[in-house]
Amino acid sequence: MLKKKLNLWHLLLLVIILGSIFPILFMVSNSFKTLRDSYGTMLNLIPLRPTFENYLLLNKQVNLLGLTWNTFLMATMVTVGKLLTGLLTAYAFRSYQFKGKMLIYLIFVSTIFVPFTIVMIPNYLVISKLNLLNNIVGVALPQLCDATGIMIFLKTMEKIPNSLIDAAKIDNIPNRKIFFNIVVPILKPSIVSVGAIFFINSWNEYVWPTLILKDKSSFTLPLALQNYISSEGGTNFPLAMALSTIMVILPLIIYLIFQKYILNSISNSGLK
Amino acid sequence: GCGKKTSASAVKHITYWHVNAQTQGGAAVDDLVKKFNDTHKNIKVTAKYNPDMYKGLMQNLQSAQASGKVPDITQVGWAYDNYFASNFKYMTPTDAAKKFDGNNKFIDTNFTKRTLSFAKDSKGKLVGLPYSLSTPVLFINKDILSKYGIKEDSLATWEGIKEASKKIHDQSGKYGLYIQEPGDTWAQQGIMLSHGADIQKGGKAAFASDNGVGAYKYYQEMVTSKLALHTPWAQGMDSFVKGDVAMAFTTIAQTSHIKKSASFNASAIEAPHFEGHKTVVPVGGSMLAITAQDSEQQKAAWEFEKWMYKADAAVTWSKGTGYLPPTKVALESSAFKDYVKENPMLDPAVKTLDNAVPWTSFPKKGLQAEQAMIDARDKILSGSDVKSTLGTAQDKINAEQK
Amino acid sequence: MRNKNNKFLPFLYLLPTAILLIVFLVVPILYTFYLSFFDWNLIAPTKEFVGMRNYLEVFTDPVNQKVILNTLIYIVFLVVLNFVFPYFISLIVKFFISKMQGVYKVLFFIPSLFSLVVGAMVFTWILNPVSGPVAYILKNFGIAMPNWSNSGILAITVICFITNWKVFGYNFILLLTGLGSIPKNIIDAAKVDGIPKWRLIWNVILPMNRGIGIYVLILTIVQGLQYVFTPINVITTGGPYYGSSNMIYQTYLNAFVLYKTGTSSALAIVTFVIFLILLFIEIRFVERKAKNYA
Amino acid sequence: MSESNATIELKGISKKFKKNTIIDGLDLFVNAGEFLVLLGPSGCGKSTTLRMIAGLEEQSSGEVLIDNLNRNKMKDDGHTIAMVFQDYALYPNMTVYQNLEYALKVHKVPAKKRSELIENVLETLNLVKYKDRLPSQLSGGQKQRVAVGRGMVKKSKIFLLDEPLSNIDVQLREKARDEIQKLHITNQQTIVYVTHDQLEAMALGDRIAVMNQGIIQMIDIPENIYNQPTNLFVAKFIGTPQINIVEVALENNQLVLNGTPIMQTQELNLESRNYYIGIRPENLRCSKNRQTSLSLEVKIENIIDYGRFVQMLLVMENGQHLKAVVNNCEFKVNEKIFVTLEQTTSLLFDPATEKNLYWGNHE
Amino acid sequence: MSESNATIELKGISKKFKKNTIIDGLDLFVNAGEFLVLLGPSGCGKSTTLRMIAGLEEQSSGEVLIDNLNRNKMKDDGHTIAMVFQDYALYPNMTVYQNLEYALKVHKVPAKKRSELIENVLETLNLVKYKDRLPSQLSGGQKQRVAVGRGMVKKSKIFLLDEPLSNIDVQLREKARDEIQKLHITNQQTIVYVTHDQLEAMALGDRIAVMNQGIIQMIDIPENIYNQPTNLFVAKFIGTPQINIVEVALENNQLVLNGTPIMQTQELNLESRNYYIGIRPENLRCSKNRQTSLSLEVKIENIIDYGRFVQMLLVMENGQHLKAVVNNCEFKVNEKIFVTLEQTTSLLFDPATEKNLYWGNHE
Ligand SMILES: Nc1ncnc2c1ncn2[C@@H]1O[C@H](COP(=O)(O)OP(=O)(O)OP(=O)(O)O)[C@@H](O)[C@H]1O
Ligand SMILES: Nc1ncnc2c1ncn2[C@@H]1O[C@H](COP(=O)(O)OP(=O)(O)OP(=O)(O)O)[C@@H](O)[C@H]1O
Ligand SMILES: O=P(O)(O)OC[C@H](O)CO
Ligand SMILES: [Mg+2]
Ligand SMILES: [Mg+2]
Repeated sequence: MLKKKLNLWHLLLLVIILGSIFPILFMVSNSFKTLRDSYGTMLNLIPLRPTFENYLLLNKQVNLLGLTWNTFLMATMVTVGKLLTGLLTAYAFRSYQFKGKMLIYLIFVSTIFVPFTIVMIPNYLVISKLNLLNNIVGVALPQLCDATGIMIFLKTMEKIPNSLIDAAKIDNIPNRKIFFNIVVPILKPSIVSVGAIFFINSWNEYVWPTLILKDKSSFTLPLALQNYISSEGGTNFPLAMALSTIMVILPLIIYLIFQKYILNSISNSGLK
Repeated sequence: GCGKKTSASAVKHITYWHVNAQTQGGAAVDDLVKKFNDTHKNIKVTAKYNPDMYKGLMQNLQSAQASGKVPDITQVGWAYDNYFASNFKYMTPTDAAKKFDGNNKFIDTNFTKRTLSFAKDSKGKLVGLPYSLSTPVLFINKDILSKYGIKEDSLATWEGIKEASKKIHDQSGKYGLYIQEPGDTWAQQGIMLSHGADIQKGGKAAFASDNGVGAYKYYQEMVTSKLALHTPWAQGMDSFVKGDVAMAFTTIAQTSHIKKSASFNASAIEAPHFEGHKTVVPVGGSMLAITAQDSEQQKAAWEFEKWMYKADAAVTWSKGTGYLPPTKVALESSAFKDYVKENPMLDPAVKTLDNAVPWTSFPKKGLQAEQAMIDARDKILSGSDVKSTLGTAQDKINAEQK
Repeated sequence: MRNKNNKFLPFLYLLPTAILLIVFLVVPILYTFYLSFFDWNLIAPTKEFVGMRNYLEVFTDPVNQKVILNTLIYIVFLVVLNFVFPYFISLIVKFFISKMQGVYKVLFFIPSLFSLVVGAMVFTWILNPVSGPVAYILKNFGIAMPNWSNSGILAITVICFITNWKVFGYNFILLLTGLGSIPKNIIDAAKVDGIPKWRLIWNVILPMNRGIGIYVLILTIVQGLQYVFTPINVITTGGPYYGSSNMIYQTYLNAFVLYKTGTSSALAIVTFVIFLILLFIEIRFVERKAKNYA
Repeated sequence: MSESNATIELKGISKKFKKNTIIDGLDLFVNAGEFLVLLGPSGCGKSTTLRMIAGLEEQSSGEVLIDNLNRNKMKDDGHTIAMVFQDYALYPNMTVYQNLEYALKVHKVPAKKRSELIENVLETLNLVKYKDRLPSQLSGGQKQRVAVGRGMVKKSKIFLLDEPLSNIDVQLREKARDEIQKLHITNQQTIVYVTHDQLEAMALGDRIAVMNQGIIQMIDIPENIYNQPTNLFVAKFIGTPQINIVEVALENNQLVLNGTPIMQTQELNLESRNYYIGIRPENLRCSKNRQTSLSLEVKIENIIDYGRFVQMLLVMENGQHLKAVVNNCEFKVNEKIFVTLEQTTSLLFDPATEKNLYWGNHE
Repeated sequence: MSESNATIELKGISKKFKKNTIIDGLDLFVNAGEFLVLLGPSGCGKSTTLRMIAGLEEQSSGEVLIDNLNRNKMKDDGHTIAMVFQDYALYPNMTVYQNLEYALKVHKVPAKKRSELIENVLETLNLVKYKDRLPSQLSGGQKQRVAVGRGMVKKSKIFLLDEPLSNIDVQLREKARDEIQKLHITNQQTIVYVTHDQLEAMALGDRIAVMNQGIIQMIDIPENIYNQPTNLFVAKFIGTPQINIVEVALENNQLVLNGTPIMQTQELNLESRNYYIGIRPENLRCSKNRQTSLSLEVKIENIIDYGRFVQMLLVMENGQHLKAVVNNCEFKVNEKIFVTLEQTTSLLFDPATEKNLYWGNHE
């Protein structure tokens, strides 16, 4: 009786896994089909005539290495920025008492609730005034801080016992060192997991970079995808899927490496 | 560039904005620009691709204007003709010819009156030079048609298409027709025009006439009786390419995509008309406009533009995109003629070009006007009354034209 | 021992964040607020002051009314798909199965690695009502797939499913970890007392996990409405006849397609106010603990 | 009152976590209405045993019988067993009253009877005025009482308590202990009570089971545990300061410590080999002068006056230490004194098996 | 070794948290090299006091002087004070060795001297083989030793310890206590040691300061704290089982308990009114037969045999309870016996002020 019930739940979970993985398999398999085959044999998850043609063509049409490098640089900048500002801000909140703290904290948190459409135009103007159009720095700059990071780090830091900081104070360790030698290492799991999430999200970012990056040489991978989705000329699905597959490689590697951290401390680190 | 004046002043850098994705002639643009740069040591052109077609380009231009960093030469979709003219600073081709050539010869020899009329704003001013031309055509799945014994020449009229669709639908359950549904009503305007309707008359919207209503009623009925598929553009074309729809009324620019992806015998025929009327379609594509502000830049842009209209450049462009070449010379060049022979699907478009009219573009709040027509189309296809819907849309547009 | 510049140090730490937020968030919001009182097309040299007209339009224009209604529908769907559903599954995984938890966690999360553009593209193919794999399979069973892009409500459903594909794993992990911090002995205590599991979940577990629950709920709404932007843009562009548009997309449409910055700004501000109300709820229930830092 | 009390029987229970065997072949019988204390050092398997009785943990092998019925086959309506968890495990979102009420409500005890039962328990535990508070608004001691109350209110046949007083300070603890004892007297439930505090064990248990490393070392009434521990472990674990253990040799009917004879063994029937002598600190007889020829001379290294008693750290000539406890101390640090060991108050262990040899009297 | 030891002086210290006054006008002087124990119930302000000495908490008013210098004006190079925190506060990302090394490194102690100091401490505390482990890989007892070691390695003049043994079980605790005492003997630092465990306090302190509600109730050597508590609080707080307190009336030079005279008071110079008598359980003299005319008849309600001693719960005729502790018990539950209170082992308190009246001898 008990055993039977268990199996039923597993069945449901299995269905969910199929639902989430099928589109991915579909994507990968079509990236190995020709355009004609992809229309003709859509249901075959294993291509009848597997071909590398799409990947080769991609490599010819766009500068894959350059795109990847741009995306990587942009995502790295955003990630490092968000982590640093997040850590510093959280540390200030965690360790000091000052007037208006709650208010400032609330203002910071409320930024999560700003719809991106509200700031899109003004930010575009600022970036262009700073002469940063077509520059990944221009994409990264407005995103260097993030309230989610602040919240998560603050909540993790709140779990560091006061006495730990006090112990260092007794020993007259300078603040800067307390931060880098004690607080940051303790937060490592959340830094890694939050950092990985930041990186992956930034890696996949689409709307904002579209506004800032016009020059093909400054494109990130998701923007290059637009080359293959065109209403007028028709979408070249296999090519787009090949690019999508390439696009997910790095996030997948990061995920596999830091999987333990990511799965255990997305919220373990706080958010409660 | 203050440091090395000598070499810097010798080479003019200009930027060219276009909408051509890799699937739609992006490579041809790159190719042309490279050729130009190789042959012109004192001008360096950088091409910038703008995603999301003419709308996307217009957005970018908007932001660029707001930030003061405009391109020097840019493609402008026909639908944005008036909007562009009234909101952006540009140099007319006429002025450029006068200023840099001293005469109008280039324009006169290359373009027909009809072609030039596409690029004029509501006041009759030439805004840019026509660059890509397209017309809607009817793509057909010959396999399906022959399976159900349908003759191609019965498809010259919309009435014939309806009958054919019925046959196909009754026997196979498949859809007979798909009419493109992008973020404009270009194809729908073609149907109305081919039913003797006007889209505008004397600067005012006039499509809610009996003829206009009749054309839309036809369209609505096709959809409600499941003879025609009603779905976004990309999905509709996918269904055609997969053989689930027998005919597709869409732009000639889809040619190469259809050719590459369809595994059936695909072909194209001229845009149909209603019985008792003749085929009239709005022209598609874009013009090139000079947006450079500095006179040196304008000069370089003009030079680049003229080079792009050279016959072989125009044919390269045409081959890469599926558009028709804009100049008389190119259209009649043997290179293009050979190309059409290899790709017979282009033929009907070339023929239709003679029946093409400018794409209606309202002088005031043109974008909102287009949106009103899109909204009307969507409403009608979801089943609302044709006459009153078109009437409302027409009133709305006209209210804004005052 | 006592640091002389103690008083300024925290502000020094806050400075980078503060500058970034002011330049890229506070000022833009104020600017948008300012724009919401004008009629402007982004490039015309003059802006015409129109007072509250734009706001009036937001609430009286039938299209905007429809969009506001859609937004509510989106919220309901997003909450069900991206909150209730992952919550249910995380309860199942936490309390009703003992094996394979790790495997499920790892696999569920994978779609979060993908861009929504990719997701939207793949799903338009898979869910093509006439020619997609799903339609073919259904056809084999004699079922005709509804032409979802013709119906606002179906389009919204499909779009929500697409974001669900991406967000499910992430929310699942968040909620699961929240459940993980509930002391095991409470569950044991209930077991000894013979209390049925679902009853315990309803009476004890859910109330205990309320903090993270509300956080995820609000995130689901606020981020969800922005997430669906991409699939809307790629698949329906808001259609049919604004049937799948929401306030965020409509803001974008007004700004960058119709160039009605005034209406767009007013919509953005109204959206923001709605979000602020949600924020207020979040503060009441989730940030309550932070109050002792005041 | 519980309808009737139940016996608990563990038969050859083993428990493995992954590859670690925590408990190996444990047998235990608890009589109906008995108060059994499970005592042992941290990590010895006490909680695990209790959890197996409660059915929260499945044994790897063996059987758990409740009233001679297999635990796993029993249909538990939640009335048979009540359990108090080491760390309270109160429902944090429910008030004290609701915590006590919850299980009763779920099992559809009529409202009237419910409130009667609860009021009763609240009164007994002195919790009436806290009944509307949430657990987070209670002090540790109050929480603990609520946890016990939640167990009490069920009037179950079996009541399991896992170190229910471990988080409470000495003064409060004494009181709580008294209350639990009173409870047992009135309700006569079968109680298994886990602790690592020997004083608690001695004060409460009808019998004490001393566990170590998953094995029950001894199970008996408290006096015997203290006075007649079966082996070295039990002897050392019970009693503070710890029992003194010295190694001696049996030579010529005398027990000899480093060459010095310390005890006569004429009447005993023992082999001549090495033994351990165990003597509790309070049984060392200390005096300024040599009492018998067998008295040992030692030096006082340290004296701690705990008020009620005085503890001395003594060092023998060979450097080994002994601890002695006296009520009043007339000695000074560094003074040399004499200690005498008597056979009646000493224990004899086999160094190899560590078993108590009972001076050869019983085996 | 510390270069020289330092005195600590608190002058009229008060501490408020928001509106709650935790400490109000506290004065305390700790001699150079002294081992002072701060003892008091949970929440009485012990940690707060310690933290103010360490400079981690600012007093609301009053002065903290270290070697007669104002604490806040002192330039601390991190060498004056070391502190051990109740919850270890080990840097979780550093190994044992690194934990000990960190402060020295930051303060640029030369590598050679550093390693010498650390090796030394590691050896003293028996931690050598754990030196490369992270705190998470240590048991509670080992962590505690590292925490103490981190304080020791600094060789500071002042060493503050906040309940450093509170998380350790009885056996280990006894050992750790011995080690700390040895340390004090060799290093002679000025030590302030916080605990709520009275046995620990008695075992370790040169003097004990008993605190309650932010006020030092008594500060004296351990014997006096136990035998001559200044007030009822101290008397009750020290000693387990708790001291017996009975209310008596002075009538005709006799102390009378519920009409029964229990003690003669001829020689004393006391008013005729009500008093409290305090007598520790071990000082009640119990016997089967009436010893003097002043002996009280009581019934034994309960006997708990703790092995080393036996505790009896006695009930008087009026229902009041007394606790008695005897070494060996020849009595039985429900038996009636006699107890005798002697003036020399009893304390006299004023019921109003709760002060010890010392039988009128000192005031
Ligand atoms: N889930 C588990 N997985 C692996 N080992 C476990 C698990 N639960 C308990 N153990 C191990 O089993 C042993 C016995 O644990 P148990 O909790 O029964 O000890 P205990 O006697 O109750 O100790 P304490 O007095 O500290 O509560 C310990 O060594 C513990 O580490
Ligand atoms: N930051 C603070 N804010 C408000 N009240 C506080 C704060 N720190 C301590 N207190 C209060 O001050 C009182 C004294 O606290 P302190 O930590 O000194 O007690 P303690 O004697 O060390 O107790 P324990 O033995 O439990 O550690 C307590 O009632 C506590 O609640
Ligand atoms: O022919 P095209 O590609 O310019 O497009 C015509 C219409 O814009 C289609 O929407
Ligand atoms: Mg346990
Ligand atoms: Mg404390």
